[in-house]
Amino acid sequence: MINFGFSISKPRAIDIDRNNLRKSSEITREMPELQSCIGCGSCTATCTAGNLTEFNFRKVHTLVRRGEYQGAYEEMNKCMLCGKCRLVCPRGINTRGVVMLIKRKLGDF
Amino acid sequence: MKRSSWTDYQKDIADDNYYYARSCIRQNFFPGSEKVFLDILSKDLGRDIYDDPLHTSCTGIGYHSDVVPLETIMTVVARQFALMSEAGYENFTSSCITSFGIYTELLATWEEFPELEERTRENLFKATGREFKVPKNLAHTSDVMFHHREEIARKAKRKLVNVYTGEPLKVVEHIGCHYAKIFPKKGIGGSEFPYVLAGMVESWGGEIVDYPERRHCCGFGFRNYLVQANRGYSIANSQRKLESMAPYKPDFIVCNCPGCSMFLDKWQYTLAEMEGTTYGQNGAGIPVLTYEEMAGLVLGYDPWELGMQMHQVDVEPLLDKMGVEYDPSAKYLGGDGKYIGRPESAIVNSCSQEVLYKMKK
Amino acid sequence: MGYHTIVIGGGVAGMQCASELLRQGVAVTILEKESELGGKIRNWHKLFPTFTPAEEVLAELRSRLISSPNLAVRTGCEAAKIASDRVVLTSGEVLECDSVVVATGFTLFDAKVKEEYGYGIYDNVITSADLERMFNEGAVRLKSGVTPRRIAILHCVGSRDEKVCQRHCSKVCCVTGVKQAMELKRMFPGADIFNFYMDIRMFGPGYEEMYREAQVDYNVHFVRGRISEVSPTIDCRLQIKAEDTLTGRPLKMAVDMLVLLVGMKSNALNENLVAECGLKAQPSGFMQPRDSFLHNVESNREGIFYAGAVTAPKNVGESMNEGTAAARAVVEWLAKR
Amino acid sequence: MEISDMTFFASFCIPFIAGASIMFAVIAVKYISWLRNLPRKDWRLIAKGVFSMSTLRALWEVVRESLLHRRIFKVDARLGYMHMSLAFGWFLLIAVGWAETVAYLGFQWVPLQGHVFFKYFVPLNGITAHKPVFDFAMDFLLLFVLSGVAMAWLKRLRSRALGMRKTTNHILFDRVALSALWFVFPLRLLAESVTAAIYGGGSFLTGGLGRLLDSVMGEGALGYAYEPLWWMYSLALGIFFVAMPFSRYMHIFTEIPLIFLRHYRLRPEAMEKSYDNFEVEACSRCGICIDPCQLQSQLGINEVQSVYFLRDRRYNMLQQKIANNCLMCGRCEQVCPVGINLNTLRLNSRSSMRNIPHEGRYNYLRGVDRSLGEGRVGYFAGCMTLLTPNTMSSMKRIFEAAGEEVWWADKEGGACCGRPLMLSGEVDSARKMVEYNKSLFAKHGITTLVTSCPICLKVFREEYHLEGVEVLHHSEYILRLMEQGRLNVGREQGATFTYHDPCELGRGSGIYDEPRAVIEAVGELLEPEHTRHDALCCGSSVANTAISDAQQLKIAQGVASQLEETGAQTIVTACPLCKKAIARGATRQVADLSEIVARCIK
Repeated sequence: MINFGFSISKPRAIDIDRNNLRKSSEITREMPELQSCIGCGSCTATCTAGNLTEFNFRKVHTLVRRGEYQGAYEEMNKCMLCGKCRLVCPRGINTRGVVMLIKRKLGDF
Repeated sequence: MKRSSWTDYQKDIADDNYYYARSCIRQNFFPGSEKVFLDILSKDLGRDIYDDPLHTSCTGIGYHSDVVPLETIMTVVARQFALMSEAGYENFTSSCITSFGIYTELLATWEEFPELEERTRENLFKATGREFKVPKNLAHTSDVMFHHREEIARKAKRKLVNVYTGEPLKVVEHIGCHYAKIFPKKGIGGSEFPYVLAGMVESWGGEIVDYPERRHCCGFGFRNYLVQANRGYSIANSQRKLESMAPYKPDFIVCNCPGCSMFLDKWQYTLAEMEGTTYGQNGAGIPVLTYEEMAGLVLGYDPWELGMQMHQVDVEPLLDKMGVEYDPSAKYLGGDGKYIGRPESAIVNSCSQEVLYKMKK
Repeated sequence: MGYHTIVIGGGVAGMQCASELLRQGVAVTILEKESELGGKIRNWHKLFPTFTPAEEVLAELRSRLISSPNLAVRTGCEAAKIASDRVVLTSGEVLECDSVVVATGFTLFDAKVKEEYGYGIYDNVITSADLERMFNEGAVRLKSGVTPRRIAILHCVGSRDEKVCQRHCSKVCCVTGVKQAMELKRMFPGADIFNFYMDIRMFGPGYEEMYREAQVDYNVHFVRGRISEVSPTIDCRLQIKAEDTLTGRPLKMAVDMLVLLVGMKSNALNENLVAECGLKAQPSGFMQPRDSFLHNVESNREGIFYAGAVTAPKNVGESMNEGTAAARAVVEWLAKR
Repeated sequence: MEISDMTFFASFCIPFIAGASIMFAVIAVKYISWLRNLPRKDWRLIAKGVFSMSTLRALWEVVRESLLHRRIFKVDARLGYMHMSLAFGWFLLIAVGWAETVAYLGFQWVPLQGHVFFKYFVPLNGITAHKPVFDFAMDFLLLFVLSGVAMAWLKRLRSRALGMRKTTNHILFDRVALSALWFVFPLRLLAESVTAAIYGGGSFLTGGLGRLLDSVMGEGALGYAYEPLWWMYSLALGIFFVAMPFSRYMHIFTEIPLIFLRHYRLRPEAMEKSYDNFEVEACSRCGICIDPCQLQSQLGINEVQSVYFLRDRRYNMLQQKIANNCLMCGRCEQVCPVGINLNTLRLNSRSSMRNIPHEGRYNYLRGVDRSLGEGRVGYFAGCMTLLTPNTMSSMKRIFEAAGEEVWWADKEGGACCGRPLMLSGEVDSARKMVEYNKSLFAKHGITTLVTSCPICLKVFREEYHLEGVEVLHHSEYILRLMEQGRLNVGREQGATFTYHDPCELGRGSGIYDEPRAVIEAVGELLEPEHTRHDALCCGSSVANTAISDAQQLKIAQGVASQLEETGAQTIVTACPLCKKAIARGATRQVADLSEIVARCIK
């Protein structure tokens, strides 16, 4: 192989066809209310971890629902489970349950 | 072709008396193509086309790379138009898609902002003492070829057909971004479903492949290629297209943009050398043709006269399929008949998939 | 009273207006360009948010009109020129009257204009209207005859789009998209439905609840982002590209069917109303009522009234309300005159 | 006849002997393995406790609880009687039966079946003289037990008659054991009655029934029934004994060692350990824990209550969703007649399902300090309190009125206390938060830590081990300020309050009186129906990650309506989460304790 002094960029697009959606559909089946997220972002706005790090609960679970599991487990582990997000969620999503569920499905529990 | 929407996007293309503007990339990497275009127009079709030794680069690459300012390029373009007027022509045709985009963009700019045209006239006059008239008709050379496609079809020596199976050849057409994506009305078929190359292919017996990444850029992107560190981004775009078209098993790719022809051809070599992947059948690359070469083959020109030995991906498998007779030993002979040397073997041309697989392991 | 009003357009607004006028003793002539009354919902399957069959509503409207001796229905004819006391048909025939209600509704956006979505080019790109037709035919099938496994529904086709000169929101497409997703899901419980939306505008009662039901109980996927282009795949599916704006990542997938939620365009006849009849239109092309609050079923010309989607995108209920309101305004005006 | 010549064996005894042997063997194996696996620390506790007063106290509790079932009497007298009649009655039958043998035969070794089936062996060994006093006593005791059996049957049919809304839904194995147990005493009655009819003896019950049977069936038929009845009696006992160590009835014996171990201060912990087996198998599945559970009463969720949780855990079929679906309000623990540490066991079950945290997890907390102010008194509002800013501003007023210099630990947002993670079984991860907050407290040198969140309070007290720092809930702190005369509040004329005990504050930390004292200082306190130890949970407990928002709301509405029934103008609580939850379901004002104090400051 020849080294040309650069490497080929990896595609950034979410490719639904290439992603394995099994875990994602398991997650939405167990917690169907997660689908009702309207992306308002109040969870992240109130999140302690989200104010100290890049952690964005809404984004992580949305990516997970699209079958993008890479890094989701590590991200969810930034959550301290304090539950403020559950108190502010206008859609009544059991956010702490979602964190636990995603960790369980995608981590090494 | 199923879609007929291209008919909504028609443009006027002059039938004769063209002023020809060359392309920097094409004349360097595919010099045979420009020559054959002039030959086809003048000899096969009997049209008047003027290849003016005075004209220059349009400086579009510099412009898109932010090194040539707008005023400068406007003046350069004005000079080309002045040369055209001086030579007594009104129909401007450019070999380069970037240039075509530049001319189209500047004509539109001048129309919207007449004061800019005025200033350009002043600048041109101060710098060169010349004056210009905007062309009556502006077309890309592929538009011109499209315009004459039926006449070429009538004069064709062979068709875009696999001589062994009798099936039409499967052709991937790739349109340069600046052809119609900026001004959809200025391209035949518009920006979504351009018909300029598809029309030629269909008239000459081939079959167009419509694949998911058809609209995607070849990856040249000026700055993205010119800076070495960014080339990974450039090549990733070509790779995305090649991956998307490969399942359709195309016999060749045809482009109307010199940059695209070059990148789709040469990045195949690079991808093969970097990752061991090739996209054509039988483990080789997919040959990439300019539309001039495609027309030349149809009209019976000798492939080496068309300059097809300059390609990174060997075209011989395609020539065989089309039943083109050629002298394999003449491939690397110069115009004077002297041996000009041959490149080293490359994965994109010599290895079968099986070998690659082992190499990767 | 002995008055005679011409109602132009026999859709839900026109029919409701006519029935109300008849009830008040005004003789009515309905001009309808199609061969029968009913307008757009004639080809519609079910109405949101109650999933009431459109035919049920139409049947009731027809029955309100059926037995009146004061009613004349002229199908297959169009008005060329309108004044408060007479309507000239395109055939040249002149109809005398005491007032006119314009209930000409809207035109469906032609999805072919957004050619990047491949409507009319790829087999399984259809519009919401096509889908309703399929529902009415009782079967939603791909061109190949098989049932779709993955369907994308694209909102705002021909709405809120400067590129096609449709700046306005067509209002009903969001909820239609949700309704159609639910109907599709009922038909194909195993299928994946993806709604690509820009904003979800659930303006009516029960709409938001329906949206939520679609999300939670029907597992319809909602992706915020406009599909930018559609291409065919080697297995004759459609590859769509969009940005999942909530994750900030481009997204692509192959779907079996793409449904384009075509918006409401101002009626093509409106230009004629402006040019020939001295009526005013809004920049969106929809007719301009005299006042948006106090006189919203009246035109800028005395004796000419508006009802329904001729002035703005409206749902069926709103159009019918305007039919009633316009009838009342007509009666008041006639009495005052 | 000499006693040594007497016969104490008949073939029908075989099921009984076999059953009893298997039972004792299995129990022995279980206890030995559990004890062997006890951690060293627990053994030390046993060694320390065994020769102390603890043993005697344990013995007394065994009598009270294992035989008399005092705690069940507290729940419901009828239920208590039922359990007592079965346990104590059977015990007495054995004890008096033994005395009866002694009375007939003197102190002499008699095999076990000789005692149990004594009535059968009496005529066999030619004993003709009866001792009517014993006959009467044994009949009386049998009747006592039978009354319990009858009530048990009634409970199955109509649980409400015994004060239970819902009874345990048993698995098949338990049903077999249960049926065997139910048949033991009626069969004994029949066998002894028939024996009395043929050979005489028996008092009012067995004698009476014997005479009745004799008159109905005739002597011949009785003769045929005699042996089979004894067989069936023995068989019922045998089946019950075999089933016992594998069924709920394992509790009969297990409760006894559990009581002793508990008196030696053995407790379940954050991680599962061998001692847990004693607790788990001491559950009798009486189902008393079901009724207080609001998941059942409000939401109709079954199969998650402690009885089912313990059952599933015991049989190694515990599902995560069962372990997770619990509010950990502690209402079941409050009434458990065996005194099992239900919350801790639930927690360590969750913990056993947890992952091993990565070293760097929560490293983002490192070096973060967003605290404000200075003072020996630290105020940790708690995450949830940040969403009830009225509590924060009221505390600020209280601090100012008392002239207290305060260090605000998390006014601008801080790390979580760690308890929510612990409640979800992520004990190791929670340690990171504990360490972080401890170092923050140490850095600012506080001596008193006040918190408005009972969830934080509990973990600060139990897990933080803050040397030299007194941890107070704001209710305790406010009361102290008032008692010290540093905070003067006036009464609000005509103001009526009702108080909701937060689970973590009341049952969790034993703080019931302080908030009430504070409320009574500013107005009139009206107690709701369920209060103090029996207070309801607001439903929003962070311990539950399973129920939905709608379900939380339903529980909250139930609690709110019960609080509103008091007629009080204001519902007061002392937990931000409870406040948020109850406010969703209430039509009246809901306030934190600090708010009603702040507005009465003079």
